[in-house]
Formats: sequence, C-alpha cells, structure tokens
Amino acid sequence: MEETLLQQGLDITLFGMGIVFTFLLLLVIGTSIMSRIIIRNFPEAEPAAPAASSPAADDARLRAIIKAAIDQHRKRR
Amino acid sequence: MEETLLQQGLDITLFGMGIVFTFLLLLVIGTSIMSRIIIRNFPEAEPAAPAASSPAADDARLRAIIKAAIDQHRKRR
Amino acid sequence: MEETLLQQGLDITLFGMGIVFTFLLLLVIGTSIMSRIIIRNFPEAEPAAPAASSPAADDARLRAIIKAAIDQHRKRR
Amino acid sequence: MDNLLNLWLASGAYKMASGQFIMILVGLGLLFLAIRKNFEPLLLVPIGFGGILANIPGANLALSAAETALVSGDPEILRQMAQLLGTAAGDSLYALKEALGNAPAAVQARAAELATDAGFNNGMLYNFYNVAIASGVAPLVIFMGVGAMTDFGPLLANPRTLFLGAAAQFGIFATVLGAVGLSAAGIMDFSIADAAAIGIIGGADGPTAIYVSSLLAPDLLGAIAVAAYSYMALVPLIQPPIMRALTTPEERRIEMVQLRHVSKREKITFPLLILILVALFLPDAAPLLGMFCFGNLMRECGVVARLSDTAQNALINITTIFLGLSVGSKLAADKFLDPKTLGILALGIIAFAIGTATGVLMAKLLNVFSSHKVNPLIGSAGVSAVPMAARVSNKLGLEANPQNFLLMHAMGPNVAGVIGSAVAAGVMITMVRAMTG
Amino acid sequence: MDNLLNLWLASGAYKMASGQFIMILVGLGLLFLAIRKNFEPLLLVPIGFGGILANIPGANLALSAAETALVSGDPEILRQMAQLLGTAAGDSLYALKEALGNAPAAVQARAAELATDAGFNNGMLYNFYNVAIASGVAPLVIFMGVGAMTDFGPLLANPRTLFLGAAAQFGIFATVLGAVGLSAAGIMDFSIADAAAIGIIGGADGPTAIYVSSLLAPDLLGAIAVAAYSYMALVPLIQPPIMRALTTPEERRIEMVQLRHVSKREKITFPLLILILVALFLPDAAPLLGMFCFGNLMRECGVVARLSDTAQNALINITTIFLGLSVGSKLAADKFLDPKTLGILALGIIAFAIGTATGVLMAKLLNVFSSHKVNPLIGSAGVSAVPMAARVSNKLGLEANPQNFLLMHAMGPNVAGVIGSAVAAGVMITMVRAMTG
Amino acid sequence: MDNLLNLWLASGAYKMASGQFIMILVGLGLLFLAIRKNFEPLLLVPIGFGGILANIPGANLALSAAETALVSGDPEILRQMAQLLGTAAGDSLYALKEALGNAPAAVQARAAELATDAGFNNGMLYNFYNVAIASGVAPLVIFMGVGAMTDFGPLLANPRTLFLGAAAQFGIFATVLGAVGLSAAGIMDFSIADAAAIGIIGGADGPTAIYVSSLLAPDLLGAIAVAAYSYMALVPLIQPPIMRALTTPEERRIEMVQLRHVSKREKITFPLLILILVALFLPDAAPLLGMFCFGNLMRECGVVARLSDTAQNALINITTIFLGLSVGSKLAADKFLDPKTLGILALGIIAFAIGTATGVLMAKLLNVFSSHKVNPLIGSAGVSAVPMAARVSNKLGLEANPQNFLLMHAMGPNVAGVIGSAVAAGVMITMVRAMTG
Ligand code: NA
Ligand code: NA
Ligand code: NA
Repeated sequence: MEETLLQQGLDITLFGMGIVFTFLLLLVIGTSIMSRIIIRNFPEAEPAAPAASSPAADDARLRAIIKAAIDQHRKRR
Repeated sequence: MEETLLQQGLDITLFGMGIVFTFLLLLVIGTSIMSRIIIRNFPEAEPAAPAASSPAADDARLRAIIKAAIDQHRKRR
Repeated sequence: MEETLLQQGLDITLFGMGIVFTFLLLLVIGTSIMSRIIIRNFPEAEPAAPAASSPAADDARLRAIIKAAIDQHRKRR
Repeated sequence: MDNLLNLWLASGAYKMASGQFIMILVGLGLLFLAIRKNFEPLLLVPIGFGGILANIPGANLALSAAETALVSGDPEILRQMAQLLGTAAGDSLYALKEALGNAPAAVQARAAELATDAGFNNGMLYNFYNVAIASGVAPLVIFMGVGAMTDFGPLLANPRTLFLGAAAQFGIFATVLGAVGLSAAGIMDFSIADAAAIGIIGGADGPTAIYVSSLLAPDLLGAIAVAAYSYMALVPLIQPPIMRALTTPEERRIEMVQLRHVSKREKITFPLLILILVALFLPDAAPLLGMFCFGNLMRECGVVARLSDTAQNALINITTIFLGLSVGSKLAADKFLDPKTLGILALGIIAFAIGTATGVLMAKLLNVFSSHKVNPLIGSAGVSAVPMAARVSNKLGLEANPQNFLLMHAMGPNVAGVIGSAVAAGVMITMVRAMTG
Repeated sequence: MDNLLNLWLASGAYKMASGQFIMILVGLGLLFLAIRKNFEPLLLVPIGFGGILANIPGANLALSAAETALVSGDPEILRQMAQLLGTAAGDSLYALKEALGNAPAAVQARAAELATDAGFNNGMLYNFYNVAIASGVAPLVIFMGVGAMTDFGPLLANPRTLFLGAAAQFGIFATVLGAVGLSAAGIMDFSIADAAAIGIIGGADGPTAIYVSSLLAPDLLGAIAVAAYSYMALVPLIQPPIMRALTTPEERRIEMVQLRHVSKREKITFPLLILILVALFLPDAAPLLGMFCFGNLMRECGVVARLSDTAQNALINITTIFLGLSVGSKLAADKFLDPKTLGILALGIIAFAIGTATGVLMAKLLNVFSSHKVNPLIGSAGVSAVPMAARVSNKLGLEANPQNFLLMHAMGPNVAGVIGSAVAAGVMITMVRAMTG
Repeated sequence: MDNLLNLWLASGAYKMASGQFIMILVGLGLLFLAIRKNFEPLLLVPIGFGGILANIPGANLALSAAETALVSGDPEILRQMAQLLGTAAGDSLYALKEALGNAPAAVQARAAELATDAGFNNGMLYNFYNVAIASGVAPLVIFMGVGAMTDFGPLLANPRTLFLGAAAQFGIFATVLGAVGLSAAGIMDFSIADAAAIGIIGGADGPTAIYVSSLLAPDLLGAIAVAAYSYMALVPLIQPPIMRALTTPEERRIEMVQLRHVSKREKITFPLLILILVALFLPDAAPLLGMFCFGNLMRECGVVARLSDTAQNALINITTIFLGLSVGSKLAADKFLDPKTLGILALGIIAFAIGTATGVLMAKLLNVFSSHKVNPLIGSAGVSAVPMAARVSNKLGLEANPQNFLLMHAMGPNVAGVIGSAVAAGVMITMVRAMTG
C-alpha cells in the first residue's frame, strides 16, 4: 500500500508538472501568435494619450471655475 | 392528430388574442377612470417644471466638469 | 391541560426574564471590566481628529473646494 | 370551446372566495399605511404586495406543488394523494391539506414527487418562503446587516442602560402569559409555542419576530410579522401616553451628562464579548446574536469595509425584498382570517405597552440606587423599535425641557433592547422545544 | 503510465465531437455579435460564454450527476441505471438519457443518489440552470428589475397606446399558427407546447420568453432565448422596411400633441390597478405581471428607494449573470443542433415582422375612429424590445419630418407591449397545460 | 423546575468541551491576526468568526439535522438511527456519526427525514456550507470576480513570464510528494486525495484551494483554507530570505525594459484563447478557468460594464461573507484538532517555500537562453498570492537598485500563477478521481 501511495504521488507530480508546463507553453505560443496577428492586422491608431479630451474653450472655463473656487476657499479660511 | 394540433393552434390564437385585447381594453378603461378620479380629487399644485431632468442633468454636467478639474489639478502638481 | 399550559407560560416568564436579566447583568459586568482594561492599557492619544491619513484628508479638502465651485456655478445662473 | 370554458374556470373572478377578496383589501391597506403613512415601508411594501399576490384566486402562488395538486381537484390526483396520506377516499380538501401538513417528511417528499409527475409546480411565493424564511437565512442576514448598522458607542459609554433593555422585555413575557391565559379561559386556542411566538412581538424587532415564529408557529407568521412592523410604526402613538403617565414632569426634565468618548478598541471588543458570553451561557441565542455580532464586528474592525458596506446595502436590500414577499405568502386567507389573528393583534399592542412601561419603571428604579440620574424617558427605548423609540424619548424630553437632548442617551437602551429580545428569543425557543419536543 | 492514458482520454481533444466543436463556434459567434456588434451584450455575453462552457467535451458542465454517470460509460453504473430505469441492458446511451429524462420524479431522485454514491456531481451550469431558471426565479427577478426601471408616464398620458401593445402581440399567435402549420405539413415536429414557446419570441421580451419556454419547452430554451435576444438587437434592421411599406409619407409626418403631465398618484396607482385586474381576470399571468408591478410600485411609491435601487442594480445584475450562463447550458450540441433550431430562427423573425406590421396597422385603425391622430410609426413599438423599438419609431419619424419627436410617444406602446406579451404568456401557459395536462 | 434544569443542561458552560474551548481561542486568534496584523482580513474575519460560531457548545450550528439528532442523545432517535444505519445498538456516538457520513445518499436522505420529523433542523453554518461550498458555487463566483479584477496586460506584454507561473507550481507537487512521504513513513495518515488537497495550498490561491479541498478532502478544508490564507499573508516574511539566498546582488539589480502597450483587442481575445485551450486540452480545469476567463472577458469587453462592476463588488462581497462563514464551519473541534492539521500547516509552508524557489530558479534558467534578461526576483511572484508576491518582488528590487521598479513586471508571473494553479487543480482532481473512483 505504501508503495502504491508513493507511486500515486509520483504519478501526480510528474504528469501534473508536465501538464502545467505543456498547457502554459501552449498558452505562450497561442498568446504570441494572437498578439502578432492582432498587432499586424489591427494596428491601434496611437497608444492614445489618455482620451480625456480637453478643448481649449473648455479649459478656459474650467480654469475660471477652479480659480473662483480656490479664491472662495481662501477667503473662507 | 394533425387536425387536432392545428385546431389547438387556432384555439390558442383566437382565445389568446381575445384575452390580450380584452385585458388591455379593461386596462384602458381602468386607467382612464383612475386618472380622472385622481386628477379631479387630487389636483397637483403645479405640473412641476419637468422635475426630473434639470437638476440631475445639471449635476451630471457639473460632476464631469469637476472631474476634469481634478484631473487637471493633479496633473499640474 | 389548562393548568399545564398556564404553568408552562409561567415557567417561560419566570425563567425567561431571569435569563434575560442575568445575561444582560453579565454583559454589564463584562463591558465594565473590558472598558476599564482598555482605557487603562490602551489610552487613546486623543479623541483623534478623524484619523484618516493624508490622501483622504486631501480628498476632503478637494471636495470642499469643489462644493464651493458648484455653489458659485449655481449662483451665477 | 372547451378551452374558453377552461380559461373562464381558471380566471380569478370565478374563484375569488370572499376570504381572498378581504385579504387583497388587507394587502392594499398595508400598502396604504406603508406608502402614505410611512409605516415601516421597507418591510410593509413587500409584505403587503406579497399578501395580495398570495391571495390571487387560482394563481396558487403561496402553495407547494402538492397543495396545488390537491386544490386542482383532479380526481385521479386526489385519489392517489388520499392513498398516500392514508386518509379516507371521500375526505374534504381541508382534511387532505391538514393530513399533508402533518405527514412525516418522507411522505411529504413522495407527495411532492407525485405532484411533480402530474405537472404541478411550487408557487413562486412558496419557493421564496422556503429559501428565505423556512431555512432561517433571511432574518439572520438582516440581523447581520442591522448589526453592521448599529453603533454600540452610546451603550458602551453607559452600560447600565442594558438594564433598561432587559426590563422592557417583560412585555414579551407578559404577552406569553396573556396568550396562555386566553387559552386557559377558553377564549382562544393558543399552544405554548403559539404563545411564545406571539410574545416576541413585544421585542419590537422584526427579524427576531419572524425568526422565532418561523420556528415555533409558522402558520401565525403572517399575523405576527404584520403586528410587529405595524406597532413599531405606531410607537410614536403608543408610547407617549404611557411614558407621561408613569413619570413626573420633574423626572422628564432630568438632564443627563454628556456621554464619554468610546474608543475603537472597545467597539471592536464588545461584539466579541457578547459572542463569548453567548458561547458560555446561551447557545440557543447563537444564530441571532452571532450574526448580529458578526455584522457589528465587520463594521467596527475597520479592515473589511467592503464587506460591511455590502452587508448594509446590497445584501440587506436583496434579503428584505424576498423576506417581505415571503412573509406575504403567509397572509393567505385561510391562515390570516382566523380569530387567532385578532388575538395576536390585541396581545401585540399590549406587549408594546407593557414593555414601554417596564422600561420606564426600571429607569426610575435605577435612579433609586444611583446618584447619576437617568431620565426615565429613555427607559421606553428599551423595547427596541430602533430608532423610532429613541426619537420618541428625545421628543418627550424636549417637550419637558428644551435643553434636554436625550437621543444619544436613548440609543443605549434602544440597542440593548435588540440584544435583550434576541436573548429572550433564544430562551423561549429552547424552553418551548423542551416542552413540546 | 495508465494515468497518462487516463488523462489523455479525459482531455477534450480526444472527445471533441463535431457537434460540440460547431457549438463552440456558435458561442464565439454570439460573443462576436455581442461585443463587436453590440447585440444585447448584457445577455448575449453570458449566454455565448455559457454556451461554450456547456460544450467543452468531457467537462459535462451542463449535465446532472446522473447524466454524467451515464456519459462516463462505467459499465457497472450503466447496468444499475438501466435496471433502475427499466430499460434493456444493452440500450444505447441515447436511450438511457431519454429514459432518465422521462422517468418519474422518484426514479430520478434514485438515479441522482446512485450517481452521487458513485462519486459523480452535478455540473456547474446544471446547478445554475436549476436554481436560476427551472425554479422560475431568475426571469421573475429580472422582470421585477425591469418594472423598477419602467416609467409608465407616457402610457398613462395616452392610454390608447395600450391597443398598439395589444395588436403587436398578434406576432406571437401568428407564429404559433406557423409552427403548428409546419408540424401539420410534416416539415417540423413541434408539439403545441413547443409552438407556444416559439411564438413568445414575438413578444420581443427576453425574460418572458425564457420564463415561458422553461415551463413549456425547456429543451428549446437555448434556441428560443438566442433568437429572442438576437432579433431584439436586429430591430433597427427588421422593422424599418415593414414600417415604410405600410405607411404613407403623410402618415409618417403626423406630429403628435405633447404628452400631458402625469401625477405621482397616477403612477403609484397604475401598477396596483394592473395587479387587481390580474387578480380578477388573469391569475395565470400573476407571477410575471405581479413581479413587474411590484418592481414598478417600488420605483414609484417613493418610500423604498433603497430597495428599488437594489432591484435595478445589484440584484438584476447578479441575476443576469446567472441567467445568461444558465441559458448557455441549453446550448449543448445535442439540444441546439437540431432542425428545430432552424425552424425556431425562421419562425422568430416572422413573429417580429408580423408583430411590427399589426402594431402599425392598429395605429392606422385608431386614426380612423379618432380625431386625435396617432403617428402610425409608433405602432411598431408595441412589440416591446424596450427601448430599441421606440428609438426606431423616433428615427423614422425624424426622417419624414425633422420636427417630429416620437420617442416619448413611442414609449407608451413600448411598455404596453411588455404588458401585452406577459398577458399572452399567461394565457398560453394556461391553455397549453389544459391541452396537455 | 425541570425547565431550569433543561436550560442549564442546554447552556454552553456545561457542555463546553475542552476542544471547543481551544477552537474558540483559535478563532479569536485568527480574528486578532486579521484585524491587528492585517492577515487577509476579508477572508480571515469571516473564517475566524465562523470558527467560533461552529464551536459554541450545544448550538450545533455546523451540524446537519441528522447529526444534531445524534448529538442530542435522545435514546429513541439513537435507536432508530442505529437501525437505519445498520450499526449495533450500543455503538458510540462517534461510530454513529462515522456511519452516517459514510452511508449511501439514500440512507442519508432517510436519516434527514427522520431527524426532521423529530423536530431537528440543520444548523445555520451547515446550510451555508452546503449552499456556498459543497455546491462549488462560492469559490467559482469568487474566481469570476477575481477574473473581473485581473489585468492581463503585463502578462500579454511579456508572455514568457507564464513559465515563471508554471515553475512556481512545483511547490504544489513537492508538497503532494511530502504528504505521501509522511504517510509512507507512517508519521501521518494522508490518503492520495488528502495529499492533493494539501498540495494545492502551494497554489497560494484561496478559492482554488477551497474548491479542490471541497471536492477531494472536505474534512481538511478548514485547516487547508486557514493555512492558505495565513501563508498568503505571510508572503512578505516567507519569500525574501529564499529570494536572497538564490540570487546574486547583480541579478537582483537587473533592470527590465518597459512593457509594451497592449491593445484592447489582445485583452479581449486572451480569456477566449485560454478558454479554447481548456476546451481542447484540459476539460477538468473548465469550471475554475472558465469562470475566471468569464470574469475577465466581462471586464475587458467593455460592453457589460454593469455586470463586471457587480461581479467585482456586490456579488464577490456577498459570496465572500458566506464563503468565510462556511469555511469556519469546518473549524469544528473534532475536525480541526487533529494531528493532520499540524501536518497541513507544516507542509503548507514548505509548499510556499518551494514554489518561491522554483519560480526564482526558472527565471534564472530563462536568462540562460534569452538575451532579454529577466530579473529573477519576479520569479517568486509566480506562486500567485496576488498582489502581495508582486509587491515583495518590487521591494527587493528597489533594495538592490533604487531605480528598479519591478511591480508591473512581477504582475505577469503573478497572474500566470493563478492560471498555473488552476491548471494544477484540474489535473489533480482528474487524476485523484481516476485513482480512487
Ligand atoms: Na427588543
Ligand atoms: Na411584447
Ligand atoms: Na498559484
């Protein structure tokens, strides 16, 4: 019985590590292929500066609001 | 058997559409009576300038502005 | 049977109130001891200006500024 | 054309028994109280709506598959069921339902299989009730959420107020006595389990009442829950006259010293202290007080804020919806329209009144022995009904003395009352089981 | 080395039957439509993913413990199962599964115990399906959430639009006729229950379709749900040609008077009115319409905002995740890859087209009898598909007349269509049960 | 007066066995570690509290109705149970519980019916365990939520780091060997299923550990979960000495090139790629990896933000509460206070140590074959323990070179470790079942 148990443990270890490595190897290969296909066929316009667009007019109004807020904030103290 | 199945389908269609129309007719009648009773007995002070939209919409716009302000504020530091 | 039922009711009442009082008495005693131990061994530095650290405090300041901004924004309309 | 007839036979108007009609009106009444009068709407809206659903004739939403099969009147099914249940072939529907309810679990399982094979399903509300209440989980989860919302600070600052929470539980036990008295006098027919379940109304705590009655008297659960929540909403009407009658204007004017600051450590330790005392002395209160303390520990420990937040919001809301609808399933006409319901409603209000009185009297008693005077108005908060009862104490205090802010002081007995009634619930469950088991 | 063999035998590649391979492609296709084409992604992402999971060879995620035991091929288990099910010893796997599915509930319970004792478990998706759909709870909870998101204001301002919602349900019944016709002609083999479940696709309402098919034709549920959600997403393609064909440019240009203000009281009373009419006349629609009205009452009554909020967010989202995965479990190859699926897909689009047409025609009919003209473009919104169909009406209105904002006007028939198809669902469930019971 | 005696007999103090007393201290210890030392508090607070609840003497919260009936000592029930289970009349309580646990499903169902008829109920924690863990749903739902919180960007930018996640799983299998070695040496008595369940501690992933042990060794679940979460919290103490011992200062100073930008399309496709590989090659990992990928797809696809948000918040929080309490139910004294627990704790830390070492060594091996050097400090992150292990890598990197920011680089092996241990879990479940089934 002991031998069997040990044998079972060894089986699990060998096949287990084998499968883990094989599966992750397949995943490395699959991922590399996938990335290559996507990068080649669907190039992204640009790494896209954080898309929060800020037109100049908005900016001016914003700055006004914030300035007002800060002024008020300072007055209150 | 086919005849029976067809007959069953016809039954479901006739009675089904009948019930749907009857029920929704009752609902039209019920709704009309209900609205009349409520409008007569509980007149609302005022149609309440479309209460939902303006403050909520405003708030949303405000929040957007503020978020932008914060982002900008943080970037500047 | 009636006598039994009444007797059962009385039992529940007497023992019930007894247990409730005993348990809450134990809790009063336990709580007092606990509080005394904690107050003696772990005196709090101070009733502790809301212990939240710097980023949270910053956020609070920011929120105050923004609230002011909103108020002003509303007043302008 | 048979189908048209079938549909007509299936339609509600034909089957609407007067009892169901009355119960639909009761359900609408509960919705009115909840929506217009703000009577504990979080519970009474789902309960009222569930009550209406449970009484839609022919929909059988509150029945099990087996009960639906019986109600269907199919003679073949009735014959098989009668055989399975060992009743006489010609027995009435009522006798069959009774026999099914009292059958051993194995027979009930067979009846369910039989009904399933014949194409019957459990009603929606029946399923909700089984999952939410019969399993005990919904009241316990709500209790956990309540624990996560409870601040024991005022109680810890003044632990003596626990005695007020204890005294107010006398309302529970006086009601038990009242119920057995009515039975002994032959006016009502309450068993000792019924009496205990009714008494718990006096605990003024919804989930505790539902938990106890689901264990001891499920048939009365609908009436007990409705009474408990309604009277909790009526606390501002029920309590003031009693409080005024039992106190002098001088007593009502007593100002209490400001509560000391309670440290985080004390607040974290307190739920664990309760838990340990429960483990040592009161295992039967373990489910209720255990979940309550767990919720409170999540709140106070400061390291599981996201769990505490969910327990106080999404989880308690979801549970409340299904708990309410499930309670509604026990407002089926044949269970609610019973003289017992009148008895429950009458005894329930007595329970609240007595609990209020004993809370106030205990506060006066404490003042006899102590120099730190307690305003007896906070004694009434010991019935629980959080936070309504504490607000009532505060209001009467301000009437007597405009500088007299009792709200925080009353929160102590208020949460003590929650603990007190959970203790009482545990004791009663144990004792009743020992008596009837 | 046996273990390596076992593992290989257990691996998917070996067992991947062509049907499962095709269904995985179908699942990926649904994900593509959901993610890239925005086809009802809230449902089709979970459904598509669940469909892939259900078809992983050897994983048995959509099978019960007993089915898994049969599929395992263990000869001892097969022998015991065959004995239990009373089939011949040498019967095929298919025959055994068939016998298991048709066995009485008691035998199924024995089979489950047998499989459990042999170490087999229910698959994950099988459990999800049982809890979420077989119990009926998930579609009902989603319907409650939809009710809590629905504003009946436009409908109350113009109750006549209920007729448009009624007329559009003809799509449902025409499809029923089509399905029985196909069967009668020997082209397909739909039972009357199948026909009713397929017809409900024309209701253009996902939870209603899932609820009805779970009761009447669970094997077709996968195809029906996929058809219902896909065609709802295709409404902007399906409806416009039909709408243009049935209306003149003058009709499309009709401007409608602005809707009157609807008071809070009317909005609170309306779900109760529906509930009472259901109680009186249509008990079989009680689960669907009851939960829908309950959700709407929570929304409008104003005193249970936290419950309404949870019903519209956490609760409906959680339910959607499990509902979608559960529907996916019915995309198992042996159920989906069936000629019936083609029939369902063909009949489903006919249902949408007919419902659109009858809605538009009813609007034109209303204009014959009334001086307050209705723009017939809002008739098509009566099929439900909230809010897509109303947006289509608005878009075509603007094309014909840039001042013609029909969106709010179309919301009336749009929500009326939800009520209408729930009514139709209730009627069909009752009638089919009476026919087959 | 009998009642007073009953109550005393029912009270905890009388029944408090020393084992339960010790376990309550253990529960308090876990709470201390969670609250004061911040040891994975989201899990250890509910686990610790549940452990205390499970050990309240006389409350029987972790027992089934049938077990409670046995524990009650009622002679009539004991006689009936003994007869049902086929044990000798005079057998000890322990023998009866053993026989009940090993009885076929049909007999267990009869025992449950018998206990129900005698008025016994399932304990609260027993119900929680059955619904949350025995069904498998809670660990899977948490895995879905973790998937929805996981950003595969760093892994996709540098897929080689998957090898680090693979290598670190050797900790799992070394522990399996250690466990069978201890058994072979006669020191412990672990079956091969026990050994596999203990090994998974080395996966450093809570839900995976709970899922595997619920299937392979439910009696050890409490100890395994406690070990897994405790050692995950101890990662900052366990890993650094091993990492320093296996690397030279020069290696620790290696700076890695900045990660490339990963497109949305890659992130959407990646979970589907895993899913397809699972379907093709590893069906037994389908539940765990399927739910994980589903969560991640919901996160990345961008069209079901509300579902993703719920999966990351309300749903995972609710599930965590019940998962934790359920795990606590397996801290009952008779299961936890066993020499096996010591073995589990010892083997668990060895698992972490070996996984750390093999991860680091694999990184050094990669450097032998590649010109793009990898800092071997990120190898240790392959054990999972997200994100603690990645932070440890970063900290040691900064110590060696203040310009060396490894955090994002270490996130690659960190999430790879999650995939790796899910794969290992799937393999072990299949192999153990084949060995024991
Ligand atoms: Na109370
Ligand atoms: Na519809
Ligand atoms: Na791992």
